[in-house]
Amino acid sequence: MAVNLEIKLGPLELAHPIINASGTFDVLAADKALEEDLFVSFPFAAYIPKTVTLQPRAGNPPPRLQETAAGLLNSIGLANHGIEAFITEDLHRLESLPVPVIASIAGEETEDYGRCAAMLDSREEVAAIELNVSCPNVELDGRALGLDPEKTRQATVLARQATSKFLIVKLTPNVTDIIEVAAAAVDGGADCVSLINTVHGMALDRYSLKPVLGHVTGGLSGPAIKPVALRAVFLVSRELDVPVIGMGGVTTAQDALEFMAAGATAVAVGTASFRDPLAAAMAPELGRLINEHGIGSASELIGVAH
Amino acid sequence: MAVNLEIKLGPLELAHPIINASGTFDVLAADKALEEDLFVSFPFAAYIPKTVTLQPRAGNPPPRLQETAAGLLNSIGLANHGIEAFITEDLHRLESLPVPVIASIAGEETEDYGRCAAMLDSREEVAAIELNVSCPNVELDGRALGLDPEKTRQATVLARQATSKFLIVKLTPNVTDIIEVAAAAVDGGADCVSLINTVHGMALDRYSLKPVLGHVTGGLSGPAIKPVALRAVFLVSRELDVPVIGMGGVTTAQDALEFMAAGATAVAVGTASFRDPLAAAMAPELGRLINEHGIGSASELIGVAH
Amino acid sequence: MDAGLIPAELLKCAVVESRQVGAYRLISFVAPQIANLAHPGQFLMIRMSGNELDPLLPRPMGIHNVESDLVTMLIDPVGKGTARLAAAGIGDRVSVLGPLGMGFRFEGEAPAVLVGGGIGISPLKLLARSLAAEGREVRCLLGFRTRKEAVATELFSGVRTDVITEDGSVGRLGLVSDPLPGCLAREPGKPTPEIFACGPSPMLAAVARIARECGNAAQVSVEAHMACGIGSCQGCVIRGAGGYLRVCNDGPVFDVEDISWQ
Amino acid sequence: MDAGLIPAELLKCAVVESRQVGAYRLISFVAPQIANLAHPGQFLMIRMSGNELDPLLPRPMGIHNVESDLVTMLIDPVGKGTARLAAAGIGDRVSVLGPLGMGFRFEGEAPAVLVGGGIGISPLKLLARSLAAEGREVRCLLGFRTRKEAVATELFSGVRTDVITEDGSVGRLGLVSDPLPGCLAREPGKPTPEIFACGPSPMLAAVARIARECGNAAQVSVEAHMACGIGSCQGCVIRGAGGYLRVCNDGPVFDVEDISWQ
Ligand SMILES: Cc1cc2nc3c(=O)[nH]c(=O)nc-3n(C[C@H](O)[C@H](O)[C@H](O)COP(=O)(O)OP(=O)(O)OC[C@H]3O[C@@H](n4cnc5c(N)ncnc54)[C@H](O)[C@@H]3O)c2cc1C
Ligand SMILES: Cc1cc2nc3c(=O)[nH]c(=O)nc-3n(C[C@H](O)[C@H](O)[C@H](O)COP(=O)(O)OP(=O)(O)OC[C@H]3O[C@@H](n4cnc5c(N)ncnc54)[C@H](O)[C@@H]3O)c2cc1C
Ligand SMILES: Cc1cc2nc3c(=O)[nH]c(=O)nc-3n(C[C@H](O)[C@H](O)[C@H](O)COP(=O)(O)O)c2cc1C
Ligand SMILES: Cc1cc2nc3c(=O)[nH]c(=O)nc-3n(C[C@H](O)[C@H](O)[C@H](O)COP(=O)(O)O)c2cc1C
Ligand code: FES
Ligand code: FES
Repeated sequence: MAVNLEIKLGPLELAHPIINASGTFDVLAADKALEEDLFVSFPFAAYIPKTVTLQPRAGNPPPRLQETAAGLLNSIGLANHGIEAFITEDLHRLESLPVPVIASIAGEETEDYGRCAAMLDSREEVAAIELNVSCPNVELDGRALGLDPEKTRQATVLARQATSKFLIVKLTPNVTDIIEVAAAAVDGGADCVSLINTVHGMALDRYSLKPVLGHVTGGLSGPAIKPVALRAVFLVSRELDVPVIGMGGVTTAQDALEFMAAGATAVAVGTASFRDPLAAAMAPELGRLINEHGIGSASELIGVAH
Repeated sequence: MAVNLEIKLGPLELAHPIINASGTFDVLAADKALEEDLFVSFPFAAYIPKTVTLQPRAGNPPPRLQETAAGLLNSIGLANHGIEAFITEDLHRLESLPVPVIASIAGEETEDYGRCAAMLDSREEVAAIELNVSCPNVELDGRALGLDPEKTRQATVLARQATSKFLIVKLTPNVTDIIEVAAAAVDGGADCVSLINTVHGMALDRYSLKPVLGHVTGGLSGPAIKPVALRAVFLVSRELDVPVIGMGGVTTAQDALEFMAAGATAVAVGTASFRDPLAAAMAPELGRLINEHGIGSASELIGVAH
Repeated sequence: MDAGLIPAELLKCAVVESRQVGAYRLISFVAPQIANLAHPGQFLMIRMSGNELDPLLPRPMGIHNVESDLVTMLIDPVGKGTARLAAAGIGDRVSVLGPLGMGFRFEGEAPAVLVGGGIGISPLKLLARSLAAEGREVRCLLGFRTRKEAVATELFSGVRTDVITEDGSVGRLGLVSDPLPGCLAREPGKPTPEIFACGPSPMLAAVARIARECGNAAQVSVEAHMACGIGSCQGCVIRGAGGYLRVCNDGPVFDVEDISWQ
Repeated sequence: MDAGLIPAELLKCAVVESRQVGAYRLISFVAPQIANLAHPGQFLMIRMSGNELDPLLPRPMGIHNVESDLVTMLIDPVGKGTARLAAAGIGDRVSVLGPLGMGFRFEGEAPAVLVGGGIGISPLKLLARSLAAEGREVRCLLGFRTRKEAVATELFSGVRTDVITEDGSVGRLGLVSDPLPGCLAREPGKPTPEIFACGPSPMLAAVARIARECGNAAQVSVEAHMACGIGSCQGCVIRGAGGYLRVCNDGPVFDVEDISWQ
């Protein structure tokens, strides 16, 4: 029995629930390095490029990566060539992707979100906008806008005023009460929340005993944080009425199954793509598992754990 | 060259920096099951029994444990036979331990901390008191007193008034700003902070797709959370003037080395004891590593990463 | 068997035998101390030696058999931890703590009816041997899902066994508890038979019900997720008649009356 | 070698050779596509196949050699990831992505001076072979800490090699960069020698300085922590003359002038 894997994420109709996590898969770079025709056989049901900001950012000093137990610490620091270059250079190349493109934007202050959203509002290549209010690698102490419910609300309000596109707000788990922050985003006009960005962490260099990352602290991703992410998805999706995009350590189709059961409408794969570039192609296996559980379709799976 | 491993934790003189994490090693049970004479060759430099509360607690419904990637989720729920039984039954059995005993107490409201501390103040077997304001498994949504800086301060003040013993406050990492909570504890009279208790998390049962833990959510421990713990120890010890007890995923002597470099005066071993009951005995190897790094003593290692 | 008399050791033991027995994997390793001390129904906490952190914790494993220096376990690879153990090759090392827990208690001379379901048959081998050595009459009911699991019956050669499979592919069709009532009647001149069971929870619940109805004493070995295996963490509890019981320390073998069955 | 022409594959390949070479481990696996496409200086992202999550990510590994269907790598087990790979036995499977990155570029006919430090000698074998096949004069300076590492010199039989060890236990005493200036003079009738180097950062910095001072062109293969290996994550950057460079995609081989050396 074939399971219907299609899901609706607001106005977006996705062929299946598996998308990529921003910053972990660059289709333009991967297409070049892998010489598979990724533009023809694209594994994800939507594509989220790396977060862009008003001004280009060089990113943080290296080292930027450190593996930890079943996890990865990164301090990339939103390295990107700026929203203008994104619009003029990248967007038309992404146009030929067979899936919707969700642009991810971030700012240093709430106003930046409005400005960036305004710049994208007229772009037809952009199916939806994700506000990344949760990157822990911009300020030295890992402070992101999204740590503060009120600032999260404001950034969302400003973006909402600037665009009618489907608006996703991507939240950080590094808060005392993630439901409160999620509610603030929805109150500000978010159509959807994305959970979770990386968890605050740090590692020392084995030899020097100094912080290994050039930025001192970083964000933890990968299987290690799956329990943290699953809890956030479960609690927020139970409490709020908007769809949730779940992510954090999703490595196998079984993980995706569990995130959807916990309440996610779509599931993003991040660090697992580094482990195995084919992890992206987990949708058929997800279908098999859904079937095995006697569930009729992907959309019926959403929230069965509640 | 032999490295001096002795450290001072306030008035406590410890033979080395390795102690156990509350709730993960029960010397009375282990002594019975293992029939090693743990009272003679005790591996830790101090002993912290499981947290006790004013009233006995049966704990949460099973299942209470679930392994995750390089981590362990638990929802024990402070199962204990109450502070009275602890005093009348356990304490005199612990008297013959060759190391200081640090009693761990918790309460449902701030006043409980004062009451429990008062009951322990006159007990000579108790060298220090740890206030566990951070157990995520008492309330259904994981809300602990320690999520709120002001309640943390209050609980500490009340305990401080009730006892002159060395007072440790054990904090939760599940807050937006752990420095703020640590500062509140110190402001309330804490002599020392313990970092970190478990990280909020959750898992689903692979087959039923329902929450696997009887308590729905739980606390994540083990190597998976080491980066989270190391960051907390680094930031808090850099900011505050009290000694820090570091824990969270410490599995090897190398981990202990890094926690001390990050700023911990003592290091507690928790989940690793389940993996390997001999993990406790890492002090000699720690000495070797300290020596290899050309550092003269354990106390000189503290905070070298700052 | 006083808990205070259960020594334990944390050993890195070399695997010397690793073979498939139908759906299960049989693995033996050298561990003289454990072999010497093991009592039927006790268990080990066991993992592959090495510093990789996934799987993180040891898994509880029953002791299938001991033979001079060798300890044998029988593994049903249901998840990552058991699959990793089942993949152990000759010469690999396992870290083992044990023997742990309260095993089966046997006093008196009653005929013994051993009931095993699936991988729950594992500890019954050593139990059957020990009971027989004490001169007791032993009869095994071994239940499996299919022919593939039932291959493990071969491990019970020399013991009187009845095989029951859920699909009828070998032996009798049905559940292992089906023929149990027929084995419980007291024979003239003998004490009332006693039941020793290990298997999945629904099977144990059925055994408990039958034991109560037929008036036989019964001990069951139960499962729980474990972390420490030595009573330290309070993680492995089940509901007992008078509150929570720790499977690792108070069990894993319990008298049926001590457990809350609803 | 245009990046657009670097195909890659994610393969589960069987290990067919695993042996110790002094301090290092030499491991070969069957990977016809990679063997066919590999260019000297390119690398692989490689890990043990299997679903254990620690180590989590593949590790970047240079291609030491290719021989018909076989790809060989040389591993210095410095940490958990490399130790796990070094422990691979015959028949084990590795997951491999590659060949990746921009390898050594070679045009012209200049004599080639290859400088390798420690495990950095690994990619020089295939490079030496390829240069020789193009008719270029090849000379290798191989530097090691001690005799134990220097055993790997045996992998360069047939190539003109000078061995330098830091403790003088084999070959010349000192650093591999010490004899380098003496190899760089232009000989009559030949182009100025070109340097190709791989090794630890301080060695590469010394090579860069010497190349500048002596006026020779030099390419160096550098290291960085990697996650994706394909330019996706921006994690592997080093400081370049004009901003950050991705080691995996812009390198790992760079002209010395493109890198910021302070
Ligand atoms: C006293 C005792 C004796 C046992 N003897 C044997 C034996 O002889 N042979 C054998 O094959 N199995 C035995 N088991 C069961 C075995 O311990 C579990 O199958 C194993 O722990 C599952 O781990 P996993 O990683 O393979 O599976 P997981 O992927 O973790 O889970 C698979 C299934 O096992 C259950 N499980 C997970 N963790 C545990 C845990 N720590 N303890 C118990 N169940 C768990 C899960 O709920 C799930 O249903 C015994 C269990 C106990 C308590
Ligand atoms: C292009 C390239 C080619 C390489 N070729 C070889 C080779 O042929 N043979 C070989 O033995 N090694 C090679 N290395 C180095 C090898 O990748 C690292 O030693 C390995 O990743 C360390 O992992 P670990 O888990 O063993 O060590 P860890 O315990 O993680 O760390 C040990 C040391 O390795 C460094 N390190 C950690 N992670 C990485 C990473 N992802 N990338 C680079 N360094 C890291 C650490 O800073 C530390 O100094 C190469 C590296 C690169 C970038
Ligand atoms: C190297 C790296 C770069 C990332 N960059 C971004 C980013 O630019 N924008 C963003 O919203 N999230 C970014 N993230 C976070 C991921 O999108 C994702 O939320 C997080 O990694 C958890 O998912 P995972 O465990 O599957 O990786 C990044 C994560 C990693 C590991
Ligand atoms: C099973 C279990 C029970 C615990 N019980 C307590 C407790 O009673 N009191 C307490 O302060 N912390 C308790 N903790 C938290 C640990 O003391 C420790 O802070 C945490 O597990 C992180 O350290 P680890 O990663 O080394 O385990 C418990 C942890 C576990 C895993
Ligand atoms: S497993 Fe820890 S108390 Fe039983
Ligand atoms: S490793 Fe990801 S960009 Fe180089």
